[in-house]
Amino acid sequence: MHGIGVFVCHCGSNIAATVDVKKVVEMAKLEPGVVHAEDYQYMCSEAGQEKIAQAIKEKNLSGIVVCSCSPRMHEATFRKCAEKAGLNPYMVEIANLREQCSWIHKDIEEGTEKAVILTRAAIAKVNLNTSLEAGESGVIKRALVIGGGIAGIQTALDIADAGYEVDIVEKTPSIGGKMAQLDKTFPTLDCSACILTPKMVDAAAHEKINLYTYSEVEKVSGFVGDFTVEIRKKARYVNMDKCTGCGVCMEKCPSKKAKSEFNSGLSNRPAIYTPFAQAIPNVPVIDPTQCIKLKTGKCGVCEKFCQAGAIDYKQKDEVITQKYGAIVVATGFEVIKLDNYDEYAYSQSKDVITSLELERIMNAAGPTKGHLERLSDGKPPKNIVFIQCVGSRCAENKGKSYCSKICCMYTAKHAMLIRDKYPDVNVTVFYIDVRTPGKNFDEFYRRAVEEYGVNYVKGQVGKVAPQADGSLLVHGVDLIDGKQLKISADMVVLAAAIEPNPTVRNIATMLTASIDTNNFLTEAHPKLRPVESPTAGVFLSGVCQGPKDIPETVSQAGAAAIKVVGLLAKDKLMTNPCTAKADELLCNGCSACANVCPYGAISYEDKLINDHGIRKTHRVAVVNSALCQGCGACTVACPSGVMDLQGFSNRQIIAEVDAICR
Amino acid sequence: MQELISRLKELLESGSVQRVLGWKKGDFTFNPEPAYFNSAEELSEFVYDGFCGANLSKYMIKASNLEGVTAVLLKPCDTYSFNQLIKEHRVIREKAYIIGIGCKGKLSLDAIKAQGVKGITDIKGAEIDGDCNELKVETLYGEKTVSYKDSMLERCHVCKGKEHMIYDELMLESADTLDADRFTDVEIIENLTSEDKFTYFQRELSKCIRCNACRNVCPACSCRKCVFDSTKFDSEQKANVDPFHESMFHIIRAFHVAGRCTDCGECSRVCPQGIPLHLFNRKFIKDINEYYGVFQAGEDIGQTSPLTDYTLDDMEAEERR
Amino acid sequence: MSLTNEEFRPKIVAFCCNWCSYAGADLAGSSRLSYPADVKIIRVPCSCRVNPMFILRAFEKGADGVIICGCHPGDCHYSTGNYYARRRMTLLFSMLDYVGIERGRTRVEWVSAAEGVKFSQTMNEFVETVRSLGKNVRLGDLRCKN
Amino acid sequence: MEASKKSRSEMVKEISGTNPLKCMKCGKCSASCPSYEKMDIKPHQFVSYVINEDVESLAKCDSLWVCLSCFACVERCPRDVKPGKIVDAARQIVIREKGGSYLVPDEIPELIDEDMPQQLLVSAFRKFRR
Amino acid sequence: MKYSYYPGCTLRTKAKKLDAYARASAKVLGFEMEEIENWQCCGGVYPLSGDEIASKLSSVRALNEAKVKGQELVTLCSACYHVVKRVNDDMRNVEDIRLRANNYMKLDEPYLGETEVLHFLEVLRDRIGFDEVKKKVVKPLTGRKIGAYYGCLLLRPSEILGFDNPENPTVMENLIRALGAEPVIYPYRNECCGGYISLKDKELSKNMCDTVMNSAESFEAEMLITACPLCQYNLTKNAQSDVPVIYFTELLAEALGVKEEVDANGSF
Repeated sequence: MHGIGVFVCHCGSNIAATVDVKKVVEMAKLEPGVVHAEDYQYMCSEAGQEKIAQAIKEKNLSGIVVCSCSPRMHEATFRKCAEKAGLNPYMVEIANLREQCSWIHKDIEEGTEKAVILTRAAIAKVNLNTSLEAGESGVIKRALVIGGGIAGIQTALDIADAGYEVDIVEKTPSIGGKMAQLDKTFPTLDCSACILTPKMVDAAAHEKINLYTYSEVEKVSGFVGDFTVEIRKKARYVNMDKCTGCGVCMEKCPSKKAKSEFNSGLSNRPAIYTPFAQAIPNVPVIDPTQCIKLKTGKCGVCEKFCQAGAIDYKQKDEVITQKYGAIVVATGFEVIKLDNYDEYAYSQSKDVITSLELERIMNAAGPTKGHLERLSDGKPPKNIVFIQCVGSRCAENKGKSYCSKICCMYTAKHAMLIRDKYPDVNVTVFYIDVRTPGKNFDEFYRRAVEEYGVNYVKGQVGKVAPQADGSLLVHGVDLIDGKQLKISADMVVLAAAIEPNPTVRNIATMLTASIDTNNFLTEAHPKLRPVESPTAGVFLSGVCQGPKDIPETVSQAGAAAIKVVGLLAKDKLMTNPCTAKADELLCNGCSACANVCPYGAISYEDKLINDHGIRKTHRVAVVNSALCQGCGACTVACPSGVMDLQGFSNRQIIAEVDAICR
Repeated sequence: MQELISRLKELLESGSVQRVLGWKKGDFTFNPEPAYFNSAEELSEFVYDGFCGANLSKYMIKASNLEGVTAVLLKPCDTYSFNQLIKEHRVIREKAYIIGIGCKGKLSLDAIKAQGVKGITDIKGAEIDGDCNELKVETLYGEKTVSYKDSMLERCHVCKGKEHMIYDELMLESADTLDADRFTDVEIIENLTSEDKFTYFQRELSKCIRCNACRNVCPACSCRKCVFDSTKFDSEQKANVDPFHESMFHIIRAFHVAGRCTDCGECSRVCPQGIPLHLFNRKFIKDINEYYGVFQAGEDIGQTSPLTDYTLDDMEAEERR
Repeated sequence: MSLTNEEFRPKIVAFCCNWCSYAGADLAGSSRLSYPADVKIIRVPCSCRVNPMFILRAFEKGADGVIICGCHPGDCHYSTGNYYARRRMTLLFSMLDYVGIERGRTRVEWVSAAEGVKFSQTMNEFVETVRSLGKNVRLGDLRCKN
Repeated sequence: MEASKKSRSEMVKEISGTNPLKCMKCGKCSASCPSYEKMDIKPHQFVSYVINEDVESLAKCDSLWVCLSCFACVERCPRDVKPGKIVDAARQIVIREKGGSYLVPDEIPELIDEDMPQQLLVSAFRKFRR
Repeated sequence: MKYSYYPGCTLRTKAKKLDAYARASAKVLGFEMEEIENWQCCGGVYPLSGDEIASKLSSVRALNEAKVKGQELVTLCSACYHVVKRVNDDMRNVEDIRLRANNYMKLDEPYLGETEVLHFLEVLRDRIGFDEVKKKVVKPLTGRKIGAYYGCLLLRPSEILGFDNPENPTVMENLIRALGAEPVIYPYRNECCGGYISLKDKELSKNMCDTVMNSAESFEAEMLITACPLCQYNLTKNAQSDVPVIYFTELLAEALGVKEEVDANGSF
């Protein structure tokens, strides 16, 4: 029995406003194979789905077309609905009447005409649909977290607490990330280290968590439930099992000229170092670009002083291969380079600093031991100017187009802390907008203004001019007063934009996870699936997905963890049945398809084929449907067209083409 | 020539090959045809001269399924096709004993006729042992002499060289025939206006009678079922009035063999309507050479075909000439 | 531009990969960035799924322009699909140029899921180009009419 | 009236080739402008005037004649709005309309001094006159 | 090495020094500046309005002449550099201007922006190299503290001119270093001097010049160099300062040992 049902959704007025849905229904009824057509206010609602289910049962439909929003939105919903009603879920096609019709057209006649054609194409396709059965594949009960900042740590802890093994891969020598560099956190002003280090210790001590610090992901293959990952453990030149973390080596190291990454380059560190005192693991690494022994063969001081005998100059990088069921990206951010903002004299004056640098200056473990000092002459500043939105909210050729989101709040924090500790210091903040949506955020900002007397000026700074006397003349504007301002400051702090860690591009490519034009990882759905990548089995945690502060990062980290746990808790995964399939009766066995398959899913077998009564052995292509991801590259490479893609077959697509061009 | 026949006899009699795949005499001196020779006796019909243009490599697809080894005579250009067929697993190397034979250029009856010769009954001077300078043509209107060179197939003027890409043994001398650039004609068309290009191809393709000779002879068109005979695209050959396949047939065919076509020229040789079909294939070859680096199908079995390969910085479609 | 061109509504088939360009089209929609209704999108898993047969078929059936949209090179959901598509389409379109099909009727554009604006702009431009070329008569029949 | 008002602001956009809607009202142009004090309509306000289609006021303002075309605002504008170009466009509209010139040749003798480079006069004429 | 040379109006009159010292220095440095024939004034300011074509044609003529000779086009005056380079950019990238200019000019072959426009300072930096300049110095200016004044025309808009970092330029400082003197880096070296506004509004221009000169003085500059005749005029005439402002070519000629020779022959 063959009969197609067509269900046209109004989507409230989203579709119905520019598409005459009744007309679409009438026209659909005229199409071959259609035995039922109706419209409804909200097809995705329970009542709408009930209508579909009822029609499937009553009219014994063999396939349905739902004319609604994008299939990326509700295809899964309607497939489930069909399945419940006893129809194979792959006998469902969606005509996208909302995103690709009603929302972009204004004229109702034009919209309706296009809607009819789109519906017709979907009907033509569904006529050729075949029932597909999803296969099954196993799940490896282990997760990988890439990045060991607060996002990665929190995700790993939550997954581990649920009872699954987790590996954290962190490219620097210690976990902790950017949060470890912060002094205080808004809006509560807790000490960042005091709340982060216990979590770092928990992660290190957790029996289910395994840390690969000073390591990088090198290669990823496989698919959801069964990823194979190669991790490069860079040579530390220190034996992790032997090292006791006494720190003598760092003290004795004669090469102390390297810039401390942890202190944002504001202080020096030895060639053998841990990034900071509370580093985890508390095992130093030797920086081969700085170590005299590794560069010249002479020195060996650290080896001499190490009582544990942990120094090993001959250590080599090690590549380990591990299997995972799920991968979480938590690669975080960096502050942008300020090369394009020389009007703020960042490169010309030591007293023009970024907020992250100020963070280190304010920190007791920082380069100035927590004293607020000018880096040029060590004098305490009297007038500090903060400049907001440096490199954020720019035109594309000028900087980052997005709002970095955290700057307004940390600037309020900095201003407040400075005014609290040094009441005689004048603090001026040039702002374009103060953005404080968050619990207790605006109150926090208001306190900076009302209780701490921070001078907020609506306007921007055009130039910072370093003067001969060492002061900085800030040329700004007060848009409210309508005045140009020239403020003599002795320190200027730039709220530089943040950008995704540059390594994320490479990682995204390895994971085949998509990234947007700003290098932020794309979520599977911006509202409904914010912690999942569109690539199955890959999840997002922290700033790699978009700018966010610590509380938001931690919530997202937990959300990513629960998604991972939900995946790892399954014993079997249903695989996408829209895979390639060769017609073995006609396959030439020419190998063109295997050459283009990115998954190695195609192999060849010699098969005895009965071709019109003549039995012959032929070399034919066989697709491993567990490996095939359904891209279709092979289908075009095949010269005779015997390789086809289920769900997107040649005939189905040609039927759509014909329906559109009719 | 006698040497070749002796060698073939020897191979057959010793049992090292089961059969010979070569050419046998036709009704006239100028139309020999491919044939199997199963015994030394049958070799009396064997011929190899300037009219044996047919590329025998495609026959090896069937011969690979026959019992025992087949001795196959391959001219230099035919070996490219044979290699390509090995690469695509269409022939079995071990089932072939390849005698690479020399070539002094292959002749085209059309080219002879084009020199104003009519009513041909016999042609002498095409023997492979001869010097292949002149052809003596007997016609209903008397004997005429034409130059061998002017009577060659187009493909021989742009010969890929007289070196065999694959063989078990070599026999007979070759002579160089290359005297033209193979992309000249393509370039001429490329430089026409869009309108003129269309007019040109419309005129040429309107001669097509869809006899499928080009497809059937093509060594790259070896699919067990051609897309034009298959139901998989709703593209099977329909009534002759349906315009689709005339307009698209040759483009699709050329695309299907792109990166695999060795430019053996058989399609143009066999076209009863004289359509220069090689111009399609050569356009793809020229584009591939220009855009992705020089590639000759069948030269090296290990090389990846340009259409199943890519580089990260390939040019964009919009950047094409 | 002549009056007939103004009135001429071309048939445009757009093949969009599911992961980037189809999502880009969705974004154009949710951002209400309009483009002509002449464009009809066919969803394919990847630009490498687009068989030249589909394109020729579209032209045969009366399409006036065909555009292929996929992820940006390097961003393919399947890692490499668009690289193959890029070669195939370059060669196919070059062949269509060669037989005299106006260049403006075919196009490849990489549109990411974030590029709703680009999707809409691309479609507006493409439709405009095809509209200026007028109806596709050449591929309709290379043989019969003379 | 409405129509002509509109067309003038469209003209400014067209001549300047800028899109005032890109402005986020940060004021960096006004912070950078060396002629700010002399301006009755400030650089950032120029953008709003065009958005509000009030080119009349721009045509009457003094700012047109004190803008130096030094491009500090163009260079530093984070949104690539290029306020300097808008000022220049407004100036163009004024001097193209009869009698709009800010400089007439008769004035020159009393303004000139002997060290003045040609460049000065040429530039001034180009900027202030049609 | 030969370059096409576009002197511009002022270098023929009030700024003859800028020109003469440059030619003499070029000879020492081993390159020649071939003045293009029949050049016309560039207009002094780049016509900002996108719809104007006539005021761009003189630049196009000069550019085309250099193209015909197959030479790069060198300018000395900041304003000429600014105008000619921007017009060239239009000819490269703005279809409408390119079309209309070519329609008007009726050249044998359309001009599409092929010529490379260089400022003399760019020739020193990118073609000769400051290391080479340094080798040719016979009278090193050791011990002198000299500030560079860039003004606006050389640097902005950097997107099109690409001359140097618009907010922290270095080319003249490197030249000063090569000549043996110590560059004085002060923040207002890229701020406007008031330009042509000095004609009608002396006071405004004066304020701006003072800002520049005071800043340079506070950093102990003994002298400023510039590439722009208008800047030279304004800073000398409209600022209350005794610090001399000279053309960079004069300084160059001095260090290369050809200044006296030029002074002797010249009639400035």
